[in-house]
Amino acid sequence: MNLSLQLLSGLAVGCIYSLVAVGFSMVYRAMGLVNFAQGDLMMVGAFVGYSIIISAPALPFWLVVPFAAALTASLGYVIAQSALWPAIQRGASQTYLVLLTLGIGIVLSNGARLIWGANPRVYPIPLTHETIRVGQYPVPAVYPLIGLTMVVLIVGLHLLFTRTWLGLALRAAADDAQTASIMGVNRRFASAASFALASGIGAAAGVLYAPITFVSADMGMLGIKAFAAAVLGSLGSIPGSVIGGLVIGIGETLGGQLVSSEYQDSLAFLLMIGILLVKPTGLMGKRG
Amino acid sequence: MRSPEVILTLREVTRRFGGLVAVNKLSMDVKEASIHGLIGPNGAGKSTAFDLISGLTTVSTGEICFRGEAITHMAPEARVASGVCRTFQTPKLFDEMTVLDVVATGRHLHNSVGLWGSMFSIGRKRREEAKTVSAAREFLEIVGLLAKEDAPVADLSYGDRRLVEIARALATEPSLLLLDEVTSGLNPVETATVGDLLRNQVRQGLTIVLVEHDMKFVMGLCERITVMNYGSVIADGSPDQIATDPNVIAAYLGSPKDGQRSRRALRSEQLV
Amino acid sequence: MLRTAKESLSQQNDFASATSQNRNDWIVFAVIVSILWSVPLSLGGFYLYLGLAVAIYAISALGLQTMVGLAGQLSLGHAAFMGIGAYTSVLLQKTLGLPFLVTLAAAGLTAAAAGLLMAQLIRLSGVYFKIATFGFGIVVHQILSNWTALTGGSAGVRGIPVISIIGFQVETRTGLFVCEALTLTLIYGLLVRLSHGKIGRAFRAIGQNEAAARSVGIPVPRYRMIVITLGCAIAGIAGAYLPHLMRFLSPESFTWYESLTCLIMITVGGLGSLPGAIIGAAVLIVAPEYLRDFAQYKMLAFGVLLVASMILLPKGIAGAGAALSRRKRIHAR
Amino acid sequence: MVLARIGIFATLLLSFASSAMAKDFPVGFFGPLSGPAAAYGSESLAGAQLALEEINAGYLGSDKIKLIPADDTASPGVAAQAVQRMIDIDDVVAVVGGSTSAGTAAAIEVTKEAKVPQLSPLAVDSALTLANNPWFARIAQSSTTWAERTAEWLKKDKGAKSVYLLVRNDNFGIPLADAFEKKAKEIGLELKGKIAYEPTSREFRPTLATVASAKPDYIVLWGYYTEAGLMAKQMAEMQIKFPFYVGSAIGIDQYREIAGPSAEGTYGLLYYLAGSIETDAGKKFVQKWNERYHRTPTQYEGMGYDAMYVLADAMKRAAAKGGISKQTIRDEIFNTKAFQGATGPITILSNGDAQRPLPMAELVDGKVKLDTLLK
Repeated sequence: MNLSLQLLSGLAVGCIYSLVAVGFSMVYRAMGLVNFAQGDLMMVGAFVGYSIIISAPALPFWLVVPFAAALTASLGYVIAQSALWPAIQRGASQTYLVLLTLGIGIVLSNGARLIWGANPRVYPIPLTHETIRVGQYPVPAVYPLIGLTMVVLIVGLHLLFTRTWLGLALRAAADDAQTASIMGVNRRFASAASFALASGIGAAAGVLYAPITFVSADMGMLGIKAFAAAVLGSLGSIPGSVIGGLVIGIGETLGGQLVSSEYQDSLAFLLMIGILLVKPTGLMGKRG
Repeated sequence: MRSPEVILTLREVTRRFGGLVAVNKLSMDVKEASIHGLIGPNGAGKSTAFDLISGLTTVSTGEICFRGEAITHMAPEARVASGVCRTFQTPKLFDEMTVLDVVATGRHLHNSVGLWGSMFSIGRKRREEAKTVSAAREFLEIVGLLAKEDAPVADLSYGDRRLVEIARALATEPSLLLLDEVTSGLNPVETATVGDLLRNQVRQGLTIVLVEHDMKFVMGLCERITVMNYGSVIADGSPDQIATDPNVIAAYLGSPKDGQRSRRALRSEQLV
Repeated sequence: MLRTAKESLSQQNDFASATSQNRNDWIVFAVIVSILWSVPLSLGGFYLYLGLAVAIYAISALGLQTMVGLAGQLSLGHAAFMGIGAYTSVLLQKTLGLPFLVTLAAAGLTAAAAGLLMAQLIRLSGVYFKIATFGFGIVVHQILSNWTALTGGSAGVRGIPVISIIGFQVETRTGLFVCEALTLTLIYGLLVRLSHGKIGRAFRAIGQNEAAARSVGIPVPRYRMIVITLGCAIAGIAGAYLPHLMRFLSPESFTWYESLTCLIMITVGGLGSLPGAIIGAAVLIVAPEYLRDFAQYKMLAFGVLLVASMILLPKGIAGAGAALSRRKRIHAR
Repeated sequence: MVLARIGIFATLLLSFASSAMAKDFPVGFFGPLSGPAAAYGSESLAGAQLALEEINAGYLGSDKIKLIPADDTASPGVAAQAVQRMIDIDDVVAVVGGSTSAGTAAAIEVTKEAKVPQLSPLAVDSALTLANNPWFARIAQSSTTWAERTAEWLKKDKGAKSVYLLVRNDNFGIPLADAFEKKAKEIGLELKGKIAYEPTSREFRPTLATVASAKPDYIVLWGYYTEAGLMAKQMAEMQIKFPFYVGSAIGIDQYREIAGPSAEGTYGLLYYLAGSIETDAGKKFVQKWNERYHRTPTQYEGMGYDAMYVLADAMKRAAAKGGISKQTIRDEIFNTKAFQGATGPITILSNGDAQRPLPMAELVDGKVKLDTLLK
């Protein structure tokens, strides 16, 4: 089988990892916490997308993405406001925060299992099984949409953070609490808004990933690989997360043939640990 | 030549963070049993200098000598063992402990019980522990907080937290104490108490380096003052010399042209 | 320094009050240990079986509590070390026919060695170390599942040998329980001792503020390695008992979900509290038995319990109990 | 008159006595009722419950079975604890259960120790009956049988010369693959290659590319339906076309949903296929299920139903021979010969394995169609 085709699918999966990894990084920067529930928010987003498709079959797929993202973002906002902020305000330790987000992840995945059932769900839309031709290669029809969404979201985030008051405020709140308070930014709001934004991006990734595979309550485990991507590219850096995601996506697809598939999961983590030992702040990390 | 009573020497110590030079060729000598001030505007590199001396940050180039021995690459805990101890700009305590426990952590190196002893020894552990506790009490008494020994440190006022941190540092029985902005957040009465306490300790042989913003406090207490700006030393001398140094005045209050007015401002700050 | 007689008298009283916390810990120890010994043995039957499971997970949770709750070194792969202990012990018993006391020690030592290996990763800064412990757990699980020649692979190990201690064959549930309860009592007691005094204070200092701990001369990297190794060794000892409870050994008993369960145990019981770890283990093992009709909600309930206990009772069940008794004491005054 | 009176009195007395002697026999059921493997447990439980209704309506005379279900979440520790509780507290006379191999493997050690007969509807791992455990039997064939029948069918019925094996790397996939490999060698079916993949994998393109370059006659998968679905889907996307054998996944709706149109033409061996059993028992079951749930029963529902009946049948025979006890139930389970079950005639062999027809099926027009019933 040819290399370019594999590269394409690696790229597509890599985009999904990237989007989830961007969510990790945003939350880490804004709230200083590693959100172990990020993968589960992606899963919830994918299920929300499923429900939207079922209840409004006429809605075009590209509109499902923003709707699901908005709904999941609201869920993220509520989680941040109700569960995370009190802990952050109290100055809780990293250990505590990690455990808290793990707990939220358990609630989300098992809650989803009760709502949507234990069996995997497949988006009942033609897109799930359609292919298109790129050059001489057949590829799933959702790939271009993934690439496009990825570009739109990254450009959008860049504009948000550099051009808009909200984005500047969020950045200020993340980097320098004093400046932020001078700007009149409420840190609580800024944290929750960043978390909501990250949840929305995760949901978009989930909805776009669903047609490639299926949606199930244990889909959040994919988030752990996305976390490795974020770490690989340097946690907290959005370009780093994008690159980390693509590296893991392509590496997994190409590496699958080269190395033993029995130890695939181990290799991802050994790679991450190895890179961190050589370069403790990740590929895109600055020293110190 | 180093004079015999110099306890701490920094030779062209430099620390870079990426492209930024936080401390640039910092050299200074601190005399034994004196109070040495390290001042400068915000971001001058004073706290980084403390991190370098205490070992929490590694030196890029240069050398740090303590009692004539190079400690440049020594682990922070080893520096404490040899007699260098510090406090932090905002007090770093152990928030779930009581006041007595926090100060007792300062006795860590003076307690000979190890991991196994802690689990298996009966008599020695009890004796060592009693020594630790009574020593911790002595240092609490020095800062006047003995009455609050059972209080959780989380419940203390900001000023008391400072005092607990000082007691904890003193409990390590250092010969050199680095105090980072020890008066910030204290009221005038507390500041005066701390001043007396420090003078008293110096009289008993302790050497102190102060990073400080309160000019009155610094000028009144220090024998010698080093002034930093943008990572480099811009002046070094007695309080009087510093107060009249045009570079210092410029650094604190803008351009050298305004020298006269600035000097007055510096003086008036002293009078506050 | 001069002291008046009155002052020195008050100091002695103070010394008594400072050690009162230690005394309370031993009172709680006595209560927990007596419940632990009396309830399963007197109820017998299935309660004894539950007691066996609780004791194993309580030992493991004590190890995790020492690492996470006391010294703040979060491990997301704790079950892997139980697995290392379980396989070490059973394989040594089966292949070399070594007595259980030897294999139990070997289980602790092997898990300690693996823990020491993982502890080398503390070079990675905080967040990265946490995710590395997760990776470590995954790697161990995959090795247990795939190294078929040694571990029997995913099919598991059957025919678990009977425990024999200096000639005595431990064949009954009661006998096994006595072994486990002795181990638990011993480890709990040693950890209470450890948590008092210098070393315990140093661990707590590291957990609460690492920079400050270094500033008073605590050798932080060495202590972090020590506590990680210790916690993992205890997990290995707990793991050595697990195959004797289940009479079967499979890598599936040491997955990420099991690690997560251990974390929920110490959090629900109260982060940093040794009795809390035991209470947490008991709650997580016994409660589902009474809620069997709601089995499908079990993990959801655990998740909710975790989040709720972190938000509402940051110090867990043990912390709430302690706060309650403190309030009572104050009222009594 | 008097005689008649005595007769009536005697009948009354007898019926009173027998109703006083009528017993509720507690029987445990365990399987994954929650979590990712929940379908296996909950569907076989549903089948067992329908059987239970019929059994309690007089199959055992006045005796009844009280079913005590428990969730093992597919974890060995939870399974062992759940079964231990049934035995210690509920005092069950038998345990029906074991849907996943890990859960069953842990549970049989408990039932063996307590000397309680256990009958599994679904567990296939051949190691389970290799241990010579006299208290464990199953109505599902062992993985060895599944694999060997498949190899023979490929070689003889389909004329396949070479295959490529894809294996889920756990104790479901590995024993099946090993047995298949052995049989293939024996009958001269060439093995072009074998790849074991992690149960968490979702991206099979690299694997499939390797497989395709080997050009086998058939691709044989020993894995779960989710992976089967994704492989079929990704093969279609890569425009690779090989005859694909997916095992019991073929009977699962979600497999067809995930694979989409590419599921068409895949083969699989089922535990049971509704409509494939032409006996009275087979037809009656499908009809009853249709009346109740307005759909045909799944393979797991059929297996749960039959497991319950095999147990009840053994209890009936035990009662006829003098009394129901754990020991007699065990003996009679192992005496089961050509029991006419809904999933076909069932015989329990002396090692606890079962003999039963296995339907080989193909997906045609989105429907599972019987290819051959392997006896």
